[in-house]
Amino acid sequence: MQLKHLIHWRSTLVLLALIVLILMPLGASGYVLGVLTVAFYLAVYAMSWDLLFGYAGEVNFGPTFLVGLGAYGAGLSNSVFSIPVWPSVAIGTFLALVGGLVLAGPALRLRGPYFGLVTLVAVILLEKMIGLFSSYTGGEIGLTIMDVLTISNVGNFYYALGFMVIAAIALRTVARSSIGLILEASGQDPVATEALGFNVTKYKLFAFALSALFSGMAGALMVFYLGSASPGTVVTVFVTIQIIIATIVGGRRTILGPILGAIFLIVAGEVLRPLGQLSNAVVALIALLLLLFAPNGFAGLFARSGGRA
Amino acid sequence: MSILEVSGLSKRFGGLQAVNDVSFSVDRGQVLGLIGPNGSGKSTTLSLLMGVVRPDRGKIQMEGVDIAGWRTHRIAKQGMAMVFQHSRPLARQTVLENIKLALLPDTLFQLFPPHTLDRRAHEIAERVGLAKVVNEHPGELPFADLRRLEIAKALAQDPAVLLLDEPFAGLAPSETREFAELVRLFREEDRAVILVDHNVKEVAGLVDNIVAMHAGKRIAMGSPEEVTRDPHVREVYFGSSLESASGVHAAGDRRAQSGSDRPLLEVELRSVRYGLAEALRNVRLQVNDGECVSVVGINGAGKSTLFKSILDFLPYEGVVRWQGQAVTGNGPGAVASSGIALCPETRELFRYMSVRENLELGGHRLDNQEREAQLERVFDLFPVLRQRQAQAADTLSGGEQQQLTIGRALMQKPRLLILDEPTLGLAPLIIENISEALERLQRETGLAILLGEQNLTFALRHSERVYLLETGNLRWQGKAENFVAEVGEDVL
Amino acid sequence: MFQQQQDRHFRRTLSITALALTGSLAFATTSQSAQAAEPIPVGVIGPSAHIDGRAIFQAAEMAVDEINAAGGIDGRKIELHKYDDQFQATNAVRAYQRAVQQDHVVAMTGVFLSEVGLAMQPWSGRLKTPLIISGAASTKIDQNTHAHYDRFKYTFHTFTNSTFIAKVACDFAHDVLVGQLGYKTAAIFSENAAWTKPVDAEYEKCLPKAGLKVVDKIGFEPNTTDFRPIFNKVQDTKPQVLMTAIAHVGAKAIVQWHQQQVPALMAGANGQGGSSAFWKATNGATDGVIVGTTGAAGAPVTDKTPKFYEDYKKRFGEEPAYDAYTEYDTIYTLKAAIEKAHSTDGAKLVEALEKVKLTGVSGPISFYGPKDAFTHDVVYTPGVTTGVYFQWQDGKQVAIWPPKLAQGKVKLPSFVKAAQ
Amino acid sequence: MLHQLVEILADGFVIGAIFALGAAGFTMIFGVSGVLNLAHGSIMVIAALVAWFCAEHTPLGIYGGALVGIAASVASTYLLYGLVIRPLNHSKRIADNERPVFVLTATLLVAIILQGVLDYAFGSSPITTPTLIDGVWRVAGVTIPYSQILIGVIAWLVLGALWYFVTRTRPGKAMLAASMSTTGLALVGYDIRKVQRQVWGLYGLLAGIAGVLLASFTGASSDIAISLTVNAFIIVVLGGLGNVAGSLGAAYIIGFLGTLTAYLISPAIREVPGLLALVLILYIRPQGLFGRH
Repeated sequence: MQLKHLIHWRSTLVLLALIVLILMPLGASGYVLGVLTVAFYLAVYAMSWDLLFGYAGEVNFGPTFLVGLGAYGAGLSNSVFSIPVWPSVAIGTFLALVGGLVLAGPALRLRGPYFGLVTLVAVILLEKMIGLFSSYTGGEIGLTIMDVLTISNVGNFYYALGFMVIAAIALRTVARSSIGLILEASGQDPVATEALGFNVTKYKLFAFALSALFSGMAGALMVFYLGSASPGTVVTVFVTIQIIIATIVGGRRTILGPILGAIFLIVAGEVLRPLGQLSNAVVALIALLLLLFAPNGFAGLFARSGGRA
Repeated sequence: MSILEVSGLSKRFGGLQAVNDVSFSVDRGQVLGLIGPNGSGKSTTLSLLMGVVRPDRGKIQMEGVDIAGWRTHRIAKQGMAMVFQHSRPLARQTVLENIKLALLPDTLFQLFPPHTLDRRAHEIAERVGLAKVVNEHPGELPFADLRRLEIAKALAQDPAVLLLDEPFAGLAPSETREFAELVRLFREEDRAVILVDHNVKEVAGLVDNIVAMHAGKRIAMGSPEEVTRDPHVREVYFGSSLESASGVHAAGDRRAQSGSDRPLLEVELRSVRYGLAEALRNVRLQVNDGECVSVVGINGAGKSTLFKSILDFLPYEGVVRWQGQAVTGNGPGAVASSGIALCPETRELFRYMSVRENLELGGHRLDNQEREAQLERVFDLFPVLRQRQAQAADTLSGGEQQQLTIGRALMQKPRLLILDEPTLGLAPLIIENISEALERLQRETGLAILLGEQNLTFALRHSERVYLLETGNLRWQGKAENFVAEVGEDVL
Repeated sequence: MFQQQQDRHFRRTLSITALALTGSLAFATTSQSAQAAEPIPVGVIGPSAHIDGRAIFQAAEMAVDEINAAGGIDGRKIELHKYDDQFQATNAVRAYQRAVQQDHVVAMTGVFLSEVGLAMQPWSGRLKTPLIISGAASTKIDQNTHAHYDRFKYTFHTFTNSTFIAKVACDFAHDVLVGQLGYKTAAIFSENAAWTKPVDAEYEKCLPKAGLKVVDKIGFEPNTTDFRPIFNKVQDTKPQVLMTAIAHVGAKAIVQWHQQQVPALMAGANGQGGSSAFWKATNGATDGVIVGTTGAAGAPVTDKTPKFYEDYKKRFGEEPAYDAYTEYDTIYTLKAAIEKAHSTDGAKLVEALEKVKLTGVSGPISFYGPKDAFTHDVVYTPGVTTGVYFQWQDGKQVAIWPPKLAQGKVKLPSFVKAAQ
Repeated sequence: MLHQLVEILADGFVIGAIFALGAAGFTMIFGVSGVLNLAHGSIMVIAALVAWFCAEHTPLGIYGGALVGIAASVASTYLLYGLVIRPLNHSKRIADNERPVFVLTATLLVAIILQGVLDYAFGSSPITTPTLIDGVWRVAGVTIPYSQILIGVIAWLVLGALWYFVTRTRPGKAMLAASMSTTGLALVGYDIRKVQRQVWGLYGLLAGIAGVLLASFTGASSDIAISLTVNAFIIVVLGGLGNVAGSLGAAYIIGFLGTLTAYLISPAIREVPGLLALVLILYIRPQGLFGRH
């Protein structure tokens, strides 16, 4: 039945949405593609975060710790050590993976707000490190990265789209698989889950590793799209906030929801651009109203009510 | 050789020796009852067996392997399973998926389970009586089905040793019988079962052996008959003995003195719900001026729910009248101000504040002089509070905290004092203190008392009338002296 | 039962998909409209919540209005598109894409944060649309353009880069601090930001030449909130002057310098110090601070400067910050280039910009070529493109250097010691 | 060395007191309503900016401006409570065990909304309110501005007043008690909703005063809101959630640790030792330094 679900999901969502998205470059301007490209990367951050937060129940305030490690790992490899693009992406991803395992350590000991605090600290420390080693990292203005995936708008759009689709399939598969079930159980009641014979530590490490893998890789790829990496684009709390809003607004524990949330967030930001600095506030206000009146997000709006307590 | 042999098991939490040198063993096809009053250490013992808590000392040998200190999931794989008293099933998954969870292998390398799992899950659901609701979500299930689900999950692991933590708590009699049938089935399947419960009576017909615990120690072991007869056990449960307890009828005399039949509190609850579960139905209860009434019943019978409803902490269908006036919907603050003081089971002290500050807050509506006078009375009643008056509440021992809770309630100068499980987990000496204090209060002030207790000795000793609550229903009411004759040891 | 569940699931996925589709389609179609016809669209970007960001927008507006009032460029009006980057580089990149691909601007101007400028720089090549940076100082921008000319040639820089900022400061120090006040020691007081590194390096080289011994180097994070520890340390080495290189750090440093009565004069590059809003933000604590900027209080840096200053002050009710001068010049530079190229094509504009020569309100403007180390930065001519140093005296900016622009002399704050 | 010590003491004294003021309210709110208010810093900044604006642009002057700033802070906490927290706490669409996450996210969103609005209204450039008095006090080779001493004194007077209020007066005690057990307070006859409203008001007052003092001591701008929130978060976790006295101690530890680092090592890494200490303490005592059980 799980497998059926998966095929079913592929056949409807992927076929319909994907076809339109694939055809999009035919009709849309480079600007629209550019906006969606960024939205796709944000969607991967949010999906990866959803795996940890929604399924494994980890209050992770530091998704950008992982994103930042991936981005800077890749960026530094390329700009300082002149390593080509794809090996650099691999290095960044690996660095994020290590970071994910480091973050999993406290997660196994601490719960709730305490763990959240540690992740917050991790982000702040990473930011400080970038500042301290500014001769390599460029400090607050960041790195300029010469290599690119491609300079074509369409090409970048397809890279991001393809990567997002792969990430979505992988994360959704895991989330809907046995592992997802066990993760969700250990998020809800770790003791009872252990008593069922599951090594909760193992699953948490796996969840952190997977989340780190995708968010790190997304960070690395985005760096080669943007042509630069700076704390403001991949590390600061503001990026974390975007990730959290995208997930909550889209609908937690759906993996698909965060995609909708991320697209909403970026697109709404662009549509509201004429409002200038108030645009962020308005987006946040919409999100807040959603939270108050439709707590399950976009995905929840379309799920039939009932069936849930 | 026994499948499980426990020897010298000990665990200390801070200043509390929760489990003290406990030994027992259980064979395949045997049911062992672990009984004792609340706080006696039986749940901790189960946690130690399952590896949820690491033992300080002692051996837990399972088929010859010492598993003491192992991590829970390894113990589970060794063949032990546990049904937790409070556990949270996956709310967004169906009952079937919840059962399938328990059937999954502990591996990262199998994303989707084989189809045989589905059949297994259906079989297990069938066996525990969940066949009709396999596609429902846990949130929609009645309480008994949730317990069934927990048992199903444990069963799914095909355990050699099954630990059941109070499996009958909160169940209706017919459901209790069904569950007992399930336990018998486990025995027939050659599993060893360890079952924790409060009283002997409920499990007597089910278990082969009983280990009775008190204050972390094993106080008796043997067949149900042996343990029931054991004087030590009887004393723990009944104080001296039931007969003598209900014989102490100073209470009746007292009421004669105050001579009042005026109803102070009248409760008519049609229904109280927590979400979908109905916790109380059709409970009518009355407390007269100066009278002491107790509501007895085991854990989960609905005593706390009743008291919370009276104080308007919970929404309910029905009406509560105080001195003839309906107070329903007034809010807890207003109800409390009208002269009802509740000492909740959770105590709800202001933990970082001093004893004196806690008491003063209780008497915040009194003027200074009156408050000082009342403070003196409370200190008289509980001298230890006078000594400890500058200490923060959460540095007190359990008994002192209980006295403080009562003291704070008394500072309100209530006309009715409601005590929810005032003796829970307390040493006999402290219980005696509290007992004396209550007697004094009644004698000197004519305070009406509504007592919620599972400690029958204590309840019968103080009350004139008794209500027996069972799974949310009022099962019996009457004079305390008739309790033993009419209900007797049935409830124990 | 299963069927029903699958149905429900199907319906749900379908509706989510529908939402995603309609959302993106609506977005795609709305963004197709608005093709610019007659006017020439020009972009300006900056953080509108910041003193210097606001200055960029206001100066651009003023220049555009003037040009349009005078008949536009070859008869075509300029249509100004404003973009708020909200200090975020990704935001700025998206805005740049929108500007070029949606609003069809012929060039993007402005940029306050170096971080934002460096993030936008690669995109100038990809979008093939000139990016003329008027606010960010980082020397890195020019070095990048030099190193990767083919890709980055679309980037220009109308604000003198950090290295030159330091050179000017040293010239000022030589004339005023050493020459007039007789000071002998200085401490470098700079925020740890990318734009200040070349400043620090240059300060260390040229201050001793100017006659000031560098007795201390004080660096601090741009988001430092408490400067007391820093001023405390300063007093150990007893410098007579604090040579500043600050822009992000605003009111806090100045206010605490004033409150703590640090006995050292504060002078040098100071990004926010040129605006009267800064006087207000510090409640006048900035009194006595010497600020190096592009123009000040009507000091005739060029013959155009006083009029610009007066007009700006009249129109917006505040003094122009440093980047108001450069952004104003940027719009005129762009105008000159378009007129020269007879085209708004990006590549042709680059060629024209490389040849442009005009006098702005911040000084004469022409750009270094591909072979120069600071490619496409505005050409620095000692003694000419010096900007101006002024001192805040009772709420007024009094120009004190260069001599030909000086309106007054330095007045030491009461707590600052004069040289013996 | 001596003058450095004096400065560290003087600085830590003021910083600690300002932190403590902000954190005291933050932790009480957690106790009373279970809210970890991520808009905490924004509320402090509202007070600071409004105070500065009124002092600079209206005839109210410094003191009048400060009062308006504090009033603005109180108004915002009430609005936050009434429009966001209460509806979320009573929403039937949210499962009980998920409520804290929703409240946390909601306050985060409020923080962003406030940041945008503040940027729009006041700009993001840092401001400082006018000094109350000019001049410096020179002692042991150290110059300490009178205004700093005054800020420290005011902060401590307010802390003293707070202490007096919550330990000596009836409504104050009730509020403190509410932060430990709202049920307990209802049991002794208080109207909890009223007390909750009062605590939110008190919180607004404390955050407002802290914000105004901060504006005068180190300056304020909308972009420091997040770091102020993080700071308060760290302090109350260290002090034990819901423990007012504990957060006072923690505020001083963080304040002095930061000041020591700034003076002895570098202001650039001011927060780092505090953060590391926090991680360490969470490992050893997950319930916080002063938290119990």
